[in-house]
Amino acid sequence: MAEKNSKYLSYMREERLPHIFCPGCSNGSVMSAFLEAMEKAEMDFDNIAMVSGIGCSSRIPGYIKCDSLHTTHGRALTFATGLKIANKGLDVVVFSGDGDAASIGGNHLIHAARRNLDLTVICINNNIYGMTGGQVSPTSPKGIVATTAPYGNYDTPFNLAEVVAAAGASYSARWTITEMENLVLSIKAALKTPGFSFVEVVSLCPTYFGRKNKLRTPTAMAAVMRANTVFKSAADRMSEKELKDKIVVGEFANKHRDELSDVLEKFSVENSGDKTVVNSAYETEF
Amino acid sequence: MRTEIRICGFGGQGIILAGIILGKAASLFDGNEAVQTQSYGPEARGGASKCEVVIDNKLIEYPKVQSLDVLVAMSNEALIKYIVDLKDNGTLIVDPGTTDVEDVRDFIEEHNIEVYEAPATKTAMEDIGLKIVANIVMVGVITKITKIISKEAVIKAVEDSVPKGTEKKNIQALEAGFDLVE
Amino acid sequence: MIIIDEDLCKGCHLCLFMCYKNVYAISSEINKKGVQLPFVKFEERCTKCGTCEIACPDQAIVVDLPENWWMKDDNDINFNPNFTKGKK
Amino acid sequence: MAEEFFIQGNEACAKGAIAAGCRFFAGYPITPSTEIAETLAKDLPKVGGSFVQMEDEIASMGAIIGASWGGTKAMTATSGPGLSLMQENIGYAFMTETPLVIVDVQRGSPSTAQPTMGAQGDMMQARWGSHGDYEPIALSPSSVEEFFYFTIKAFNLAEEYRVPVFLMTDETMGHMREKMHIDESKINIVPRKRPELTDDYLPYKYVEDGTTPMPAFGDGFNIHVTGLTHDERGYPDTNDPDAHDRLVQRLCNKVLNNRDKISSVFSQFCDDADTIIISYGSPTRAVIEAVLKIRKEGKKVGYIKIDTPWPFPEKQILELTEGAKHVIVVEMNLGQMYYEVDRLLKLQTRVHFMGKIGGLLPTPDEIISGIKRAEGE
Repeated sequence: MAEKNSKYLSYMREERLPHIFCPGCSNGSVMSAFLEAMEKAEMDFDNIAMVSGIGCSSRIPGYIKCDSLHTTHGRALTFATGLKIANKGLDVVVFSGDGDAASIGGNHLIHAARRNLDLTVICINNNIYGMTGGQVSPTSPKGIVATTAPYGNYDTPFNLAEVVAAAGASYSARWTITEMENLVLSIKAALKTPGFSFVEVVSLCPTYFGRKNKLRTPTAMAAVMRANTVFKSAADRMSEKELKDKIVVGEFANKHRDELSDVLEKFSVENSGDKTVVNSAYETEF
Repeated sequence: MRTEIRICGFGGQGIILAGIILGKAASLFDGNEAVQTQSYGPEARGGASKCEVVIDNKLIEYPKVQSLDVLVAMSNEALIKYIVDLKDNGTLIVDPGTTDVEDVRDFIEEHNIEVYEAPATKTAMEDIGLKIVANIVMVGVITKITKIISKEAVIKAVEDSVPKGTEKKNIQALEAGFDLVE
Repeated sequence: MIIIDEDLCKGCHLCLFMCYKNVYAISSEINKKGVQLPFVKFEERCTKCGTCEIACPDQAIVVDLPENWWMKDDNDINFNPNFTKGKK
Repeated sequence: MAEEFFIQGNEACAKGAIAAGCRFFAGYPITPSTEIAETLAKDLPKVGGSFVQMEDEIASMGAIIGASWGGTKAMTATSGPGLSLMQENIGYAFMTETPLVIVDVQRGSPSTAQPTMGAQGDMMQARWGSHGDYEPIALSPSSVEEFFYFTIKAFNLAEEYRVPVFLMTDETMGHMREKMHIDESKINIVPRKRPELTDDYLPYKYVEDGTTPMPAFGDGFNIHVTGLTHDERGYPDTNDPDAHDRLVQRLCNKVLNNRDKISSVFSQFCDDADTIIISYGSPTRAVIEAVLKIRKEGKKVGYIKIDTPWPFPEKQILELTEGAKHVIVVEMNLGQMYYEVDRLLKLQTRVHFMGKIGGLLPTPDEIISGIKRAEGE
């Protein structure tokens, strides 16, 4: 006999539900996928700290019953860097949107990947600014209509997963929300990877992306997304022309590199022995 | 008694370290007070750089130079640029190998400046075999001429300030500086 | 056994889209929130893969006992390209 | 145990931070504050702490807020241009009541201006730099030794009131070397208060004096920290006007209600003085020299050194200047704290302004002629 309530609700701040996301918004799906992946990776939920910036997706940590830091626009990764280094034992997960991670926080994203600090970043890429009402984002595909691109977007979008892989992250992958099973397994892999791991989830914003671009329902959007999805192994054999408007999914990086908090700990141990600084602010003697 | 010293020269001569040694000797090892300030930025390297030390036996309030008692010049450009603040009857110490006092002869005569010539760079190269210790030779010269810091203090300050393993060479340079002037 | 929480459902119908076996259908009635709720029409087709449970953005679906291969404890990550084709 | 050093102001600040329990520093190189980062990069690993050089000042500020919530005392150091970049996150730190220390070694401004020269042009940036209403605490040292002790004091105030604390100093102080005498018995460290996890635990509980103990991430409090207007549980509550009013008033009042306890001044010769000079930071050194000199001429001049520009020590200044006919504000800008003094004293005393920009300290002689000019008017 099944429980009446979804098992995911037990990880959530139930008193705050239903959440503010529009019907069909993928943020909720990614939240469930994360929780499922966390269970699969056998993570200690009490040990998870979440950090987010500003935007729809950045509200996710507010619904999950763990320590959560809802920060300023684009800066989530900087806060996460401080948090993780101050307490290496925490499993720090960053939820971010495409505007947050790629636009205002683009510099922080590549530098966090370069440092390779053990963070798990889940970037919900809905190709649009949702919270401010549907403006183009740095990942908006060419030609789409948005409130600040009334004649169609003329900019070339960022390929986030590849940017992060090139910047040196240990793990980088992209999935769409129609790839739920792969997404869960990928987040699980990201959580288990020591080092900077990045999962880009191409997702749905039916309210601002869909309505402007003649995809009136979440299911219509999802159907187009599924039709345009190409596996990386297949994409590698396709021409640039064939790949136009396609979403390439798969893993872009999965390698082992030195992790920053380990390196810092090594310095500290070499210079000071076993002095721990976890929660040192509460101490009077050093 | 408040004494204000300015050491100036070309970037890379170790002007700043010389000032720090004087300040350390006076404050930590002689028990007086000292404040050291310096010029920062582009001119600290490659241009005329300066370092100023104020030494007093009582608490120093104003940290900067007001009327210079001693000017130590290790490059001609710096000598011309910085001599203007030297007070009447002040002391000028120059390295004749790198400066030309004739360029400031008018100022020296007008203000009745006492001039000492100490070939620090030459001494460093010939006696010690290391050009870079010219600044330490100059510290020895300054100690000897001005007598505002004690020999013991300056030796301790040099040992405390120079990189580990170079103490012996630097003390040699300092001693050479003591012997350079009467 | 599939349960849909009517209080949490916002009526996006992604469950219909995500379900590989077309278990769901849309109700013709509109509830108090103005939502056309999905309902389980062909429960016998359900393979208990749990995809709808995860995909539901509003945590409104509960499916008991996961049975599909990918829900099992399996540490080898082997992404399945066939998912992209959609098993209808 | 007492120790003596002959070191730079910036190095003294780094030593003070370590003595105060700072175990995390994130920064970005900027003249004239860089020696603080350099010293801490070397010294923090020796006490088990961490130093990270971030990609910019925005990131540095974010990282120290994160580290503070991670349960360590954290600090950053910068100069004017960097402080401008940090402002958004400084506002976040006020809103989320995050204790941390920001050192601003001021330089000639606006813009890039004079990286290697001293100035006091950021005083209002520390006060009003971020958006919205908040009450900062700022300390201004005027000697290398004070720089050390004020850094410790800054950490203590930050922990006690759960606010970011500014250390407003300048190039002169940062790069000046002088004797520093440290007496360990004089060092007092305020640790962070640990909250108790009860069933009705509220991380942002409304309390009269405004400060609730701060939990650390990972301690099981499941706290949500947000820069949005939040209720006592920490959850966003952005549409309730009363919730916002209550929150922001409390954040301001926790400093304002303790203003007399936090703020401090040092003064001399004010009892009989006709003229009182008010200054803070490095120009104080010239002021004291000038006052000592002019008093020998028989003139009744006193001085007040403001140790805490923010919150502005209103009570102390009002009391000390009661009998004075002239008050002169000396600072290295074109008038910032002057307006604050003028606002406070204009009904009872004539307030004069003596500012100097260009990077050099005002000289004692300039101040003496300033006093004579003011008294002659």
